[in-house]
Amino acid sequence: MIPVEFYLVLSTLLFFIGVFGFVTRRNLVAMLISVELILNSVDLNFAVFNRLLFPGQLEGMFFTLFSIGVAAAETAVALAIIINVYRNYRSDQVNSIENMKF
Amino acid sequence: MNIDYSQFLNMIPEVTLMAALMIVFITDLFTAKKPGEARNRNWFNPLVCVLMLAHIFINIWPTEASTAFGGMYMTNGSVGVIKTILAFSVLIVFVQSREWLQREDTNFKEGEFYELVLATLLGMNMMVSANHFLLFFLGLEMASVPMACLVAFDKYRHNSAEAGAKFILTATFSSGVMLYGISFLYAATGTLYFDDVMANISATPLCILGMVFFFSGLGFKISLVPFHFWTADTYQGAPTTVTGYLSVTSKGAAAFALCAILMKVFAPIVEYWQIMLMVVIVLSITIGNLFAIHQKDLKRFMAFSSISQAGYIMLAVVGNSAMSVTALSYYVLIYVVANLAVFSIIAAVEENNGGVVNMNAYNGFYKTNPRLAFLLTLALFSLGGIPPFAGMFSKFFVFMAAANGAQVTTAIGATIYAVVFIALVNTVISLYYYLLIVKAMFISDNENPLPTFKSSYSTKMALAICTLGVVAFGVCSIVYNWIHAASVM
Amino acid sequence: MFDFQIVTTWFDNLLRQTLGLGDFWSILIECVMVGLIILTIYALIAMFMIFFERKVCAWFQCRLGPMRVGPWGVFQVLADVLKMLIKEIFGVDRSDKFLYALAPCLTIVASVGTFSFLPWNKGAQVLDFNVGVFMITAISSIGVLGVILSGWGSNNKYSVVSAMRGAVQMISYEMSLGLCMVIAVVLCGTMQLSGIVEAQTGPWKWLIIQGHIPAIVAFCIFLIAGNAEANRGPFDLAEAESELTAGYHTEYSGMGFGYFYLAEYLNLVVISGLAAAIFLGGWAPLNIGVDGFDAVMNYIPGFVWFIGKTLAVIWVLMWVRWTFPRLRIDHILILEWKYLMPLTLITLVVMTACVSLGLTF
Amino acid sequence: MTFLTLFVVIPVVMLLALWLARNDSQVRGVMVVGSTALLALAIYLVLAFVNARETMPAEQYPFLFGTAIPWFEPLNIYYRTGVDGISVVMLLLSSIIVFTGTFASWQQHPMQKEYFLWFTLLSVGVYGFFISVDLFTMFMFYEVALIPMYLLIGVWGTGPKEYSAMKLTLMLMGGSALLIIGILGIYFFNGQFSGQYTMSVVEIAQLHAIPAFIQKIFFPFIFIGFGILGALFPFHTWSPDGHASAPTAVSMLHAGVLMKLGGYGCFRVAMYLLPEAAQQLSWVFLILTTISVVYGALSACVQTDLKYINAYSSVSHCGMVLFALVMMTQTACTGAILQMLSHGLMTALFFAVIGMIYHRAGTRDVRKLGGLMKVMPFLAVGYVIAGLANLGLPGFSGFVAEMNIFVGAFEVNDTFHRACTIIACTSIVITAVYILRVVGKICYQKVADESFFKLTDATWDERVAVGGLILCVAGLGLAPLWAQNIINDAVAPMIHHIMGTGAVAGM
Amino acid sequence: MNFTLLITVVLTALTLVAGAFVVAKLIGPRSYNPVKGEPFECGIPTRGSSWMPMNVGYYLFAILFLMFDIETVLLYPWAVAVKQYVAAGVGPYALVSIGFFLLVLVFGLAYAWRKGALEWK
Repeated sequence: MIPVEFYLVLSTLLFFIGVFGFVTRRNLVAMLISVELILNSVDLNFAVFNRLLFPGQLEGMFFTLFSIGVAAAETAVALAIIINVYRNYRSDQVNSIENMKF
Repeated sequence: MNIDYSQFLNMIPEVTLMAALMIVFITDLFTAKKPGEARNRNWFNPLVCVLMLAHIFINIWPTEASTAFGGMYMTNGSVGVIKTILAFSVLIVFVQSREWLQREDTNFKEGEFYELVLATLLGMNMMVSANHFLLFFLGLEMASVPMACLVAFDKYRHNSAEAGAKFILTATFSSGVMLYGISFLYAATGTLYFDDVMANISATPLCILGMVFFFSGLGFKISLVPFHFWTADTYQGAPTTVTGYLSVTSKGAAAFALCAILMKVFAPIVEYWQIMLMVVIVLSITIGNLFAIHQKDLKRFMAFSSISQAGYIMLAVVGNSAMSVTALSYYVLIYVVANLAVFSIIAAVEENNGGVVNMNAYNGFYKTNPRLAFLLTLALFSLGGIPPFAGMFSKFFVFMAAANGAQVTTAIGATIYAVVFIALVNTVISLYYYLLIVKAMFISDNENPLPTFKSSYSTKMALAICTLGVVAFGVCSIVYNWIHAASVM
Repeated sequence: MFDFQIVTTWFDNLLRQTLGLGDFWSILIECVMVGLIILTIYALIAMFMIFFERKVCAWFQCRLGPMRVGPWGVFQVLADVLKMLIKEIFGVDRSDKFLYALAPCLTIVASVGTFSFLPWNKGAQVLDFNVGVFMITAISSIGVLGVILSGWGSNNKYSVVSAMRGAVQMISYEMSLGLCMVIAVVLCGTMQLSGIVEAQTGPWKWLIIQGHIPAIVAFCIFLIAGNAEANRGPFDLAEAESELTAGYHTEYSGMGFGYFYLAEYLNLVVISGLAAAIFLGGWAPLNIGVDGFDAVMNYIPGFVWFIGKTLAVIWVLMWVRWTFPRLRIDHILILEWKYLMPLTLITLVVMTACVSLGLTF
Repeated sequence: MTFLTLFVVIPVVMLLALWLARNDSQVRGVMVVGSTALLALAIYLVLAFVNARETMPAEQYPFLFGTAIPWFEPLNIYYRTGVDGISVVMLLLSSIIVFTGTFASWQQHPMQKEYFLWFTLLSVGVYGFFISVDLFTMFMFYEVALIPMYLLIGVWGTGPKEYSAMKLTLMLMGGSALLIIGILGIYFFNGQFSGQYTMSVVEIAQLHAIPAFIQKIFFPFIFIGFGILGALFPFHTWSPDGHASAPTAVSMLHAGVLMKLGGYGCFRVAMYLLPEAAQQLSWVFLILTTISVVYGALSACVQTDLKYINAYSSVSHCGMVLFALVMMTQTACTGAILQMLSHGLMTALFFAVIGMIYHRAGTRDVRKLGGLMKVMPFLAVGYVIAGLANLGLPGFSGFVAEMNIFVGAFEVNDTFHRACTIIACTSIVITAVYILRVVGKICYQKVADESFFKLTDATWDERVAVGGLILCVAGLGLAPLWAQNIINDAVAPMIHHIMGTGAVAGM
Repeated sequence: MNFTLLITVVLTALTLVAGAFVVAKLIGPRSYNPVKGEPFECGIPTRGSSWMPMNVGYYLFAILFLMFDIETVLLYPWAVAVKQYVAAGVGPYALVSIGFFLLVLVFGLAYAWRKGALEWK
């Protein structure tokens, strides 16, 4: 059995890679993918905690399922909007869509 | 199998809302016109408003505290009150949105607007009623995903799509962060029920880390500093009506949910979140105010103003007592009427003058449109906390609620007073920039001010409701007493 | 009924006890064995299918088909394989090299992955997850990636168009495919493929009989959707050689093309096998409740039942392929979204109603 | 609910009537009727109060005509009214100023309707503040009175009006921010230590439960909060700018009534509710007020704008009010209240006359004016009378007040207080200097400009305003005793409360 | 064991690809000219890149699929449980509860249909 710490390290890495990507990438799709990484790390966390720490129940698994579903819905909307941004700006780079500034 | 559909009777607000949503959806589906088709649907907006009104009246007196679905869903008086307040704000938004929805490029998707708004409202209802992190998360997402569609509603205007992209990305990001926090709480306590989490939580690093992540995730939704980056762009780019909706309803629901969770779930580690909350509040109020001063675009301006208002809303929670919930709900209600009044006027001006949202254009506004200018002044005064308008009452009660938590003469009590003081100093700053608009309208000269225009009946009606609220909700103590009575029920 | 597990248990014991190998080595050897078996069967079936299709095609078109190489042309396929192997492999200079190379791998992984799920006999199944049906859907959707990446990676206009078409078609029909499996799961109460087949043993227990009307409808939908999933005519829009040259694999030569070719036929087998396993009882023999008849039927081994049913389904699909003309893209999408999807949903409700009210056999 | 509420109801009715009014004459009609009614009500109140006091001594009934209607009951916020001697004279003063202010702004253009709307809203705040004895309602009415100033100055003012209006509003609102902290502190700590949460001024004073160390924390907040409006030294800078930019009637109302809110609040809330802190911290504020008094007078000397002169004079005189209050003797405090009354009347007179002169001559610069006695004798006489009252000539109200203040101040028997008193006394001389200089320059020298000969004297409405104020100023100066009695009646128990509670005032 | 087998299967597939590819490389001829490296375009030189935006209709269907597929996935756990409902004697409840769910699904489909999202444009 792989100890829980290993999974934690993996999920933490995923999480921070996601955060880093979200902050540094300038491409909308890449940002979306970074966010998905974060969500995946969360899913991993829930599944692992459920399986290794609280094997008698299913709450974490259910949470994972729902979180996957919700993530897909979010992605669908985000993609639709990104396509729209592309149609308006002919670009999907954050830099080029900053019409609005401080 | 323990299945009993009578449990749905405990969630009448959701059921009626769902019914309204379905009626709107089906009606729209079979009467909607395609782009370019000349079909008149004047009756549609009134129908939706009447449905909403019915929904409010059915649920105006909150039901008694009860739970459903094995304790995942929970309702009590204060939850009922905030649901009514949210529904009320949606009603105003609907009334006010009519003028915008009559426009050529939005008219054919009028129905979608109502459906999406109702869907977000349903999500918010679930969110504030949640007693389990899963239901909470689902409600939150249900509130924020359709919201992104609303933000990007004017899809052929560049800023709207851009705002939508920014909103959905930050919303997803924030829910990711929040879920990460929840997963830590799950690891620490082995359950996701609020009550059980509370019973098992303790001041371990894991719990505190989970709380911080959770808090920052929800901080995004309420747009507290330092999680506010999306706010200005989104508010500016979104259609004005949606901005109004976003600024009051979504923020109010999230603030209430955060309040409930902090006070209920994280009660055992109150010292930690109090400090954190206070830092965030001070930052929000101050930074929101300082940035607002320089804005020339009214919607952007209101965005920063709303950031600082978020700080005030959360200030009530610092007190950590029953008074906090009441004060928060009351503040949200007042904020709803005042802010929606402002946005109604901005929207009316925008619609009638080809998209003008610049503050300079408002110079001399009083000379040409005295009534709108006057109402805008009232609303801004209310936002600034000037009596006899309702804003002052709500601010005062929030301060009272905060100071209520500082009764003992300890370091944290002194800190709370210091935070209240900073907030108070900031009301002066906020008054300054609200007065800048008043100045523009009443005092500044303008060669060619905005021409006199006649706003539509729906705008007038929305403004009438809002103004009535701004004037009466404070002075007539019955509103506050109603919220209080329901909250302690 | 013969249980193939006897063989596997014997082999396991052979390694562990007779030869006294440790956990690691025995599992390694078993895995290698499994891999070899899969490779062999995969290759053999592919070759058989190619030959079979040529013959069936010829039969439908009233001609003879390959006759020259070997008796009745049986060695024709071997020659073809050899030809393909010795062809030069070259790509496009300006292609996205990584995606270009990745695409066939994904296609083959999807095809081999789903292939490994087929229940050949009781206990003769490489993969048998408790979420089997679900897993099959998951793995088969990797195939879409193969199609779209090959098209996109080739940097060829025909390929890109074809990839988009293929992708939109495959994902659309995946809906119905998935829902049909849900219908089967409702009736069987398990997602494990072996469990599904097990539920169909006994008199009149084949799903298509047990679930009568909704199951028959679901079976038909499954065949249609599966045909489209496998990108075969009349749904072979992605290849559409008359308009798009060769579709998404235009730019693949030699074995590069060979992989897609292999995968296509194997997908056909997989779809038919699944249809046979899920709806027609898989290796379960035909029982009618009469003891003598049942005993005779049970005497026929499961392999035969399964292969027979699968071949029958394959034959039907080929019949369809060589009979109907190719559809247009909008027709394909309308067929799925406006007809098959609602029909599947209705079927699902009807099936649930039957199950919950006890109206099944 | 007693008739005190009418003080708020009448202006609110006026607001509604104004909102419905269609033209200027209707607006003026509403204002005349309303302000007359208020004046009559105030006079009736004085009479009723004097009558009632005979049967109800102040020691047992500090506030008369009280009501307490639950308002925000869960928070112990009541609508509580009640008057003692101080409030009574302040209400009378307010009514006089509102009445005369109405006539002084008879010709106010443009947007007369809006002008009177804000004007009336301001008076709602003023009246409400003086009749309430609940901390929350006091605070609320206080803020109601502040905000209309912004628009009144910003829209109808002169000179750098936007800047002045913003500065005034923000500084005063800053003061109210300090007040909220103080009010919260008083409410919660009183509740915590006495077990009875209440916002009532009377009850908090009676409970007297807040420990001294907490009082000392919140006292500065409240004293400075109200002190800003009372032109306390480092926080007075809004006052000259605001007054100079404001239109006539607004200056009248502001200097005449609004600044009194500050002094009243300092006495009623800060000192009355936090007596120990008042005693121990009074020396700080004594220094500040002394500076206020002298600095205001000296600044007035070097100004050339009539309004600025008067504004700095107001700083000086209002400083004197606070100065007398922190002396905390009965005579001085009575003097302080009298000074509020007197200053209110004469400053109003001053600003009214200055406004009228400015309206005609088009300038307020001392250097450009002259010989007005020949051109507009009525206004010039008014100006002279106001000036004389201002410098404390016997026979006018200023004398009575200042005499009380300084006599009372000398009663405090230690070097520090004596020194401060002596320094403050010099302001009398300085006041005489700047008043006489200006009066001489603008009234009696030869006419400065040929065009001045064409100017007319006061119209009838202006004569009503100026005449009424002169009458009051003279009346208070000649017969001060009736007012002094009323005031004394209220000051005595309060001073007793403040002084009877602990250590002697001192360093 | 199942997952070990899954990995085996995947490795087998990759081996198949790699093996055949290596064999082909070894025995196949090799030659090169620039025209050979061109993407095929009916015999004329290729103009422009092929990596360009496609008809938005494809994305529309992709997004529709994304949403419906996720909802179908949520059907699986329910489908497994139906028999348990029936065994517990509350079969009709299973029908009602999935009725709600499918209603939403159908509404979504109806919406897309009515709004013309299913038309190929």
